[in-house]
Amino acid sequence: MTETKPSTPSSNPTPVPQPPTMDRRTFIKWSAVGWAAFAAVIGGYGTMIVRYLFPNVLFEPKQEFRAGLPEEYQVGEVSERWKDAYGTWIVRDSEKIYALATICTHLGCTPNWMQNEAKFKCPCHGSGFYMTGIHFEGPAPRPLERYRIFLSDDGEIVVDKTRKFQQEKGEWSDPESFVTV
Amino acid sequence: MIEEFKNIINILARPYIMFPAMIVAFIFIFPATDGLMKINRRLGLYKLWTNNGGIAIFAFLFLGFGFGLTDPNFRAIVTKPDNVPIVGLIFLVVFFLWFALKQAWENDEREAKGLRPNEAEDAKENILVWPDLVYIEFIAMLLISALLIVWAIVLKAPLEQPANPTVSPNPSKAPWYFLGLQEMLVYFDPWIAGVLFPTVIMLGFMCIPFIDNNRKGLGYYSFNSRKMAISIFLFFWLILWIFLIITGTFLRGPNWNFFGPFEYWDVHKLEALTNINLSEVVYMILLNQRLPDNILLREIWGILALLGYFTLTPLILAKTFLKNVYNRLGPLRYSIFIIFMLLAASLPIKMFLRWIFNIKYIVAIPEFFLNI
Amino acid sequence: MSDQPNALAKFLDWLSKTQVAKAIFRTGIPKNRRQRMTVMLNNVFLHLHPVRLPKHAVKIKYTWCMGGLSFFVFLVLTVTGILLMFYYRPTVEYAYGDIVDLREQVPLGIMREIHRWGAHLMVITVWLHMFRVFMTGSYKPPREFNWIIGVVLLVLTMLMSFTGYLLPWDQLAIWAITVGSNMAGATPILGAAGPGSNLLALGDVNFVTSASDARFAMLGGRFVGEGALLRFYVLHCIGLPFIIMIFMIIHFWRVRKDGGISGPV
Amino acid sequence: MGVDERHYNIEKLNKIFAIASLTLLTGVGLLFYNDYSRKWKDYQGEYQNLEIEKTRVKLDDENAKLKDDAEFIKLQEDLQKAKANFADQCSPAKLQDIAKANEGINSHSEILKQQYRVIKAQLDTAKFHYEEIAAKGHGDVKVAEIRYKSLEQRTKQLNQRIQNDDNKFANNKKTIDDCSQTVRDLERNERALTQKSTILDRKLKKIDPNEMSLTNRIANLVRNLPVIDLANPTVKVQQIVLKDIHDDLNFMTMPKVDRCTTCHLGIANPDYKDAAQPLRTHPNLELYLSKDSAHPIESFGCTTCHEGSGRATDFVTAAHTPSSEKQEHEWKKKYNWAEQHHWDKPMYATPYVEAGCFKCHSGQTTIKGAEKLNLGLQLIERAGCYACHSIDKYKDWPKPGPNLEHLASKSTAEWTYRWIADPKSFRHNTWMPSYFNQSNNSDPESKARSQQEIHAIVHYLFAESSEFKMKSMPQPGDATKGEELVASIGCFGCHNIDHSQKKMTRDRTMLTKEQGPNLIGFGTKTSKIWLYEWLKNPQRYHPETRMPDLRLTDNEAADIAAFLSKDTNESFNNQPIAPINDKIVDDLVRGFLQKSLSEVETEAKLPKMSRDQKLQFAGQKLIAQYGCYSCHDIKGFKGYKPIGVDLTEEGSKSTDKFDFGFVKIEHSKQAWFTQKLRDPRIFDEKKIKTPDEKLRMPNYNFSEKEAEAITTALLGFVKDKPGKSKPRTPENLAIERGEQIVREFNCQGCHIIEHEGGAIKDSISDWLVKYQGKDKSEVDTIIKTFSPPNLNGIGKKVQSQWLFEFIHKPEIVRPWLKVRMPTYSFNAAHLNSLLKYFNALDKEEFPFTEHANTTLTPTELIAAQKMFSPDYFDCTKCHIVGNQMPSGSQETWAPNLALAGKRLKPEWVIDWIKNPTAIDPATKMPTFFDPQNFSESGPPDIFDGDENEQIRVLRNYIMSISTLPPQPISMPTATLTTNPAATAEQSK
Repeated sequence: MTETKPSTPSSNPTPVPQPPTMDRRTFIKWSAVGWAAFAAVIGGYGTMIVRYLFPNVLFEPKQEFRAGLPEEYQVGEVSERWKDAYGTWIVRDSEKIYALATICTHLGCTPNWMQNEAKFKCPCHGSGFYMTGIHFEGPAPRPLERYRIFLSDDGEIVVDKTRKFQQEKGEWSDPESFVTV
Repeated sequence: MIEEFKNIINILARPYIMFPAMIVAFIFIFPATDGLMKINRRLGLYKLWTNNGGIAIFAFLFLGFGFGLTDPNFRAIVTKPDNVPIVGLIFLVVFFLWFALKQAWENDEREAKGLRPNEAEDAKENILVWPDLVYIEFIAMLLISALLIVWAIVLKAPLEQPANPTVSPNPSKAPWYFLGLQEMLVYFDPWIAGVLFPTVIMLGFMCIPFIDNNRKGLGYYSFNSRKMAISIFLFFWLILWIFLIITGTFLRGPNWNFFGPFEYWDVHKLEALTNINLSEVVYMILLNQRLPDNILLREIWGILALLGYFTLTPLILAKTFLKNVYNRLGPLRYSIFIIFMLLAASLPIKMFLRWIFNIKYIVAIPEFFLNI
Repeated sequence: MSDQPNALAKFLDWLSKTQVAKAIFRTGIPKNRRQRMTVMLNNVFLHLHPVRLPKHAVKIKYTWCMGGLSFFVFLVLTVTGILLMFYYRPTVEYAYGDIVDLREQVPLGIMREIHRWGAHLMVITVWLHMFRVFMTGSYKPPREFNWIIGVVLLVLTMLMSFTGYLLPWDQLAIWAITVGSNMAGATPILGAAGPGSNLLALGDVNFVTSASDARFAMLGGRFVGEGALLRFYVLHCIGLPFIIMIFMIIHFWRVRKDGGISGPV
Repeated sequence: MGVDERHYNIEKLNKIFAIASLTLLTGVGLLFYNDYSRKWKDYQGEYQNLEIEKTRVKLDDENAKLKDDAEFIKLQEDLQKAKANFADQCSPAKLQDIAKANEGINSHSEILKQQYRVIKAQLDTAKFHYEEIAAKGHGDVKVAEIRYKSLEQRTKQLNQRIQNDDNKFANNKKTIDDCSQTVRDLERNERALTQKSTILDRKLKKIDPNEMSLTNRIANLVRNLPVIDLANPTVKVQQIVLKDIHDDLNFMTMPKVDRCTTCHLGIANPDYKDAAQPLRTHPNLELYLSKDSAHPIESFGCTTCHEGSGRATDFVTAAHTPSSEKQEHEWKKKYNWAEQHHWDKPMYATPYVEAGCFKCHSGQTTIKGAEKLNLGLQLIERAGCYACHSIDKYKDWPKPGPNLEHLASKSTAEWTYRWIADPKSFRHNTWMPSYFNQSNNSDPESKARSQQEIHAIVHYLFAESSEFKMKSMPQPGDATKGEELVASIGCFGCHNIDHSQKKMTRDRTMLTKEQGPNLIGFGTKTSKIWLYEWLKNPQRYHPETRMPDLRLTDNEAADIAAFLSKDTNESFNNQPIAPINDKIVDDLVRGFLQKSLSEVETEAKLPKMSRDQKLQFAGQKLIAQYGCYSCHDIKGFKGYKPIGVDLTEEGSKSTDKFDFGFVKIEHSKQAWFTQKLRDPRIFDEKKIKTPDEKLRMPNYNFSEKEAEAITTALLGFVKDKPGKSKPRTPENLAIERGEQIVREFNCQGCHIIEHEGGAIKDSISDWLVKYQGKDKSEVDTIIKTFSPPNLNGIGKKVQSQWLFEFIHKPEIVRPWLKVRMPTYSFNAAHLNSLLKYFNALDKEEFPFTEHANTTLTPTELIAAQKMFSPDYFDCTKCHIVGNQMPSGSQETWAPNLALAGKRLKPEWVIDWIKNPTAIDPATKMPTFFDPQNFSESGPPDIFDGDENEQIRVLRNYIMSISTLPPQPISMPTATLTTNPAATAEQSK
């Protein structure tokens, strides 16, 4: 690699039988092009591997479901339509619609909605929650959790169970935790 | 009587008691400076690293465990198959700590007398590897194989219920060697405890040979000639690594609440979530007004504090406490060293802030998931 | 009776002189100094060692044998791991049942226990090895680079253990991995729940979501499921061992090239 | 060499290295391009553009509509007014002050709430601590209690303060709200009115680049670029994973995965009815794909019905099947289409798409909406394919052909010879298929052999025919009377008389008229006396026949026999019969003998046989060979297995299992089936075969349409059963069984059941015109009165016990009807199935046990009689009561009310009186109670005009009318067996 060093020609007085073809600049050019291309190839491989790690389709069970139009829910109603299929209550109050998880925050049982008493009552240990999900009796340590809810392009309610909002963390004011109607 | 005693232990084991106590003890047991060394000498703590000291340490350990095993709660946690390695780890770490320091203090004494370390005496003589080394290695393999087999026979590998993504056990714990990180999650957001700190730990470890420019103590056990390096290392290794793992494994129960070693893991146990952010302290408690809407204005105090911590402290330290260190390391090494130190120190600092002032976050910008 | 050892010795002697034995073991039974030296040089496994060592380096007191044991436990894990692969299918449907079968009916299914406890043991021995290396100041020049390799190996060891933790596909496994992988989701910028993730967005289009962040790449899904199980399996059985092996080779090579085991100058 | 110890010129190497690197880089680039460029992405782009266009059009429409909407215009005016009012009434300055005050309260209470949270948390902990200490008894309970109590106190105080704040806040807010109430109400109304347009607008903003901000526009371009599309692309593979429907992977199954919607994006979107494929909407969204349909796409996917490779994202690998050769050429050109040899379930081609219904709906007799498949199945039933080819669905069905055990008493050997040789020449539309003179046996040699084969078969049939005793007729019979009887009593429910030689494609209604044979040529075929005996009791001659007993008197039977036997077929009678050729007969016999004997034995045995013996022997073998016994009962063939291939899973057979011979057709199942049905012997073409190796399937002369329908059904006979269409409840099973009986006995030939059938109406109107002198237009209005009753809703209407007895032994409900309900040879199981069926259809309890109380008090009786009388509703004007015929004309007559008590369900009578047109829109029954104005509709002078009471009493009265002496019903063979308690009660 002596040729690459700029000092070589002068420091080497004995004439070396060199092919007189390329001057230094073309040489550097070729080598630079080569290495640049090689670096690009390596970068391409890396990109390939990164892209490969992200599958195009997922086989995961659906965490998101469409819950119909907001008009399908009455004000003051706790809808049990999606309780069995998706573990979600959809509640509409005078201002907004929100989705409550049907998991008691005590030991994870499924509470029941008592229409007459207007409360959720957990059959396991008697925890009680208001329609808002706030706990008021029994051993439950915190309010029920709410799921992310939003309106789709065509105006339907979509509930996304991958994101939860906890009241005690002040997350219920998050605009994704309810839909205004 | 015994119940009272257990109760006291439970209380003593609480992080805000145990942790400071350990730090204080640590400072004297592993003196980092000559001054501390003198105190150590005066207290006779160095005697821990003699045969008698070893016996005392192990007697204490065994007695402690022996007593603990009479308690059902302690027994339940300690004998859980996946926790057994950690019990082993405690004994092994204590043993090897003692073993290393015993040799180190012996060498230090020889050095004080102007002698070369024991290893150097040995190294005068060369030995053919066949059969001596090969043979003991072979024997070690056999013993370790035997150990594994016996272990495998005695303890079944744990297998719980089939995976259920909808029912999370309480508490959900990471594998035990990551419990130190999980314990940090109590005080830091995941991006710090789970991403930043591991990265920093890794980089910090890799930097050790380049920061520590003390040429002494290569190839033999020693303490005195590199007490600063060893003390810092042991602080990380023993307190921030092993001790946090032990806490995470044995002392964290449902809802990640703290439970003393003799305490029943009651799911209903409540711990007051009274933590508040620095901004809330400043505005709501001190200034008695609402939080400003502007994020920058709201968090300016925390940001200033952080900036101060990472810029002013190194400067002040370089002029005061760590003058010698600065002189020895030079500016570049010192900067790297001090950044790692400050990052590391932020954990105990944050702990104390939490325990004393109920501080949750210094800077809290949930809008960008940025909480410090 | 007194003839017997003689006869045995004679037999061994004869055996070591047969063409087959000589073809395999170039040195013969190492009896003299030269042979004791050549046996170390000629055997591919033994040549990891030098021929001669200063006395302190042979002493357990100095080395604690932790490095060697880590390597040995790694070999045990490799062997038991390969055997376990014969009975284990990394799918959500089969994984748990296969583990139960290892416990219930597979001949010598205790292999799983050895593998699991071996894994724990390896983490411990690696840590103690690091502890010893630090205490003897062995990271100091000229061994800085090997210390770095060592740190990498330590991390890889824990990653091996972490990826293996998921495979039984029980509650312990998925929740431990869930807790562990949630941290990856908090990676700054690249994790959906990490600070600055909403900076990688253009207008209303968010590029870092729970289906396109660091955690997702690790799990192959938005939560610990089918994709994660397979990915962890592949990493555990092929990917990480491959990498760890390369680093181990460098590690051992550098031990020798950096002047053998450390000792007082 | 040289000082540098080098061989190569480094500069040259650098150059080569650069070239190599660049080559590799190009390769990597190509790799990315290859991965990225997919046809489906183009379709998705197309779809997105169309969506933008369509959404914009919709939005414009909606906005235009709003502009012209009077309500909306008024609302906006109101709103403006209200806003102006608001400014006037509620001095905004004052409101601003209040709002400001509220802000102050808010910040105050926020601090309080912060404190509250802290203290509440402490309280909870203290409470737990106190509980724990109190329970365990160690630690200082007192201290804990005091701490708990004091915290509680503080919490309460804080709470008080917060509530004070909240109240103040709420009051202030109310002041503001009250003022702006009208404005807010109006605004809400406005939102409701503009909601549609708002949604459309929002959608448009999301998809239309012209409506987007610049960054969004860039983002929309960037997100679909290679590699970056890992994050959040709009163009992506769509898939439906079906947890409950599994693909069979040989010995195991996997949930189905369908990616068809990756290209067929508009499939469930009603806006794409006219779009070009692949974006076009699926037809009939009410039945398919939409969420509320019977087949929502989320739970059925696509390939469950259509087949094909669901995981494919490419036109060719999806295994699309062209529906014609033209299309195939087109596809080859356009998509490079090729048959997928390694995918066993290609998509059903469009003409056969209904085949996919069968795998789930196999239990049903008719599958609503699948007309072609229904026709195919009905043709299979009528043609009796199941007799030679066993098909699971039809395993209980009777043999399709008549009994031949007493053939000699019915026909002559000559007639039988001519009939077998060419049945179509006797009856052009007969279901007896042709065996001879077909494509593989019409060469002279085969023809000569065929003639002798027929001789042998006929010989066997007549030799084995046993005696059938026939009495003499009471009178020779009057053909004219017979003709009228045939036209009036209902023969045309199952038969027709059709002399036209027209070849036509049968539809499903026509098939109900071909339940029995075309009634022509009987004079040639059989004797009058045989006809008489047959009509009197069909089961005596053919025990398994489905021909019912019409309860004909001797005279009636004689008249009909006379009428039928008048019709002869002279040209058929003139067909020559070839003489018996001993040489060929010998060959025949020799051939059969050699199958079990050696040549020497054969030659020894043959001369010993007489001609009759030879014919008898050959006949027996030939009947076995052609499988005549499959359709006909023939002596000596009991227990013989059907000769054809099992068709139960024919649709799942792979194409390579079909022998296409030398016939040049497309190698697909549907092509083979169609060809086989057109000409069953075609695949013998150009093959060298001995007579007994030849294909034997006879020719039914199916039309193209019929062949296609049967092919559809055959393609649907598949192995995989993804699930049953309906849950296997007893009710659904009863419906399936009932439908099957209804089909087997052709009930829908006369009655309308499940809104289908009743084709007899046409022949009845012919009868009305011809014999009753009505004119055509008149007939249309009265035809319903003279047709068999519509049985929709019968389960609700009549009592099961009565229905049971009625079907078993019909009694006269509508005396003016000429058409008769025949007596079928149903057994108890049949009857019970039918009753369960009718009840299940109407979701009625079965067996019906609960009876409403129908007793009447004396006052009620008087009231009821009043209403019944001509003064009020005049029931007897139309209704027969006992033996008393109505006063009105026959066209208006209605059923016998004396039967109501045991015939009708009391609840139904109430519904019926209340609003008869709701039950039967075409009824003649007047609506006495106007449903629009029900509470005013009844006579005011009875029960103070309480309509419900009136109806109830009238019902009770009707249920109690009985002028007929109670008739003992004899049920020797059949009783209701489903409910022993009910049976026991009856027998009392």
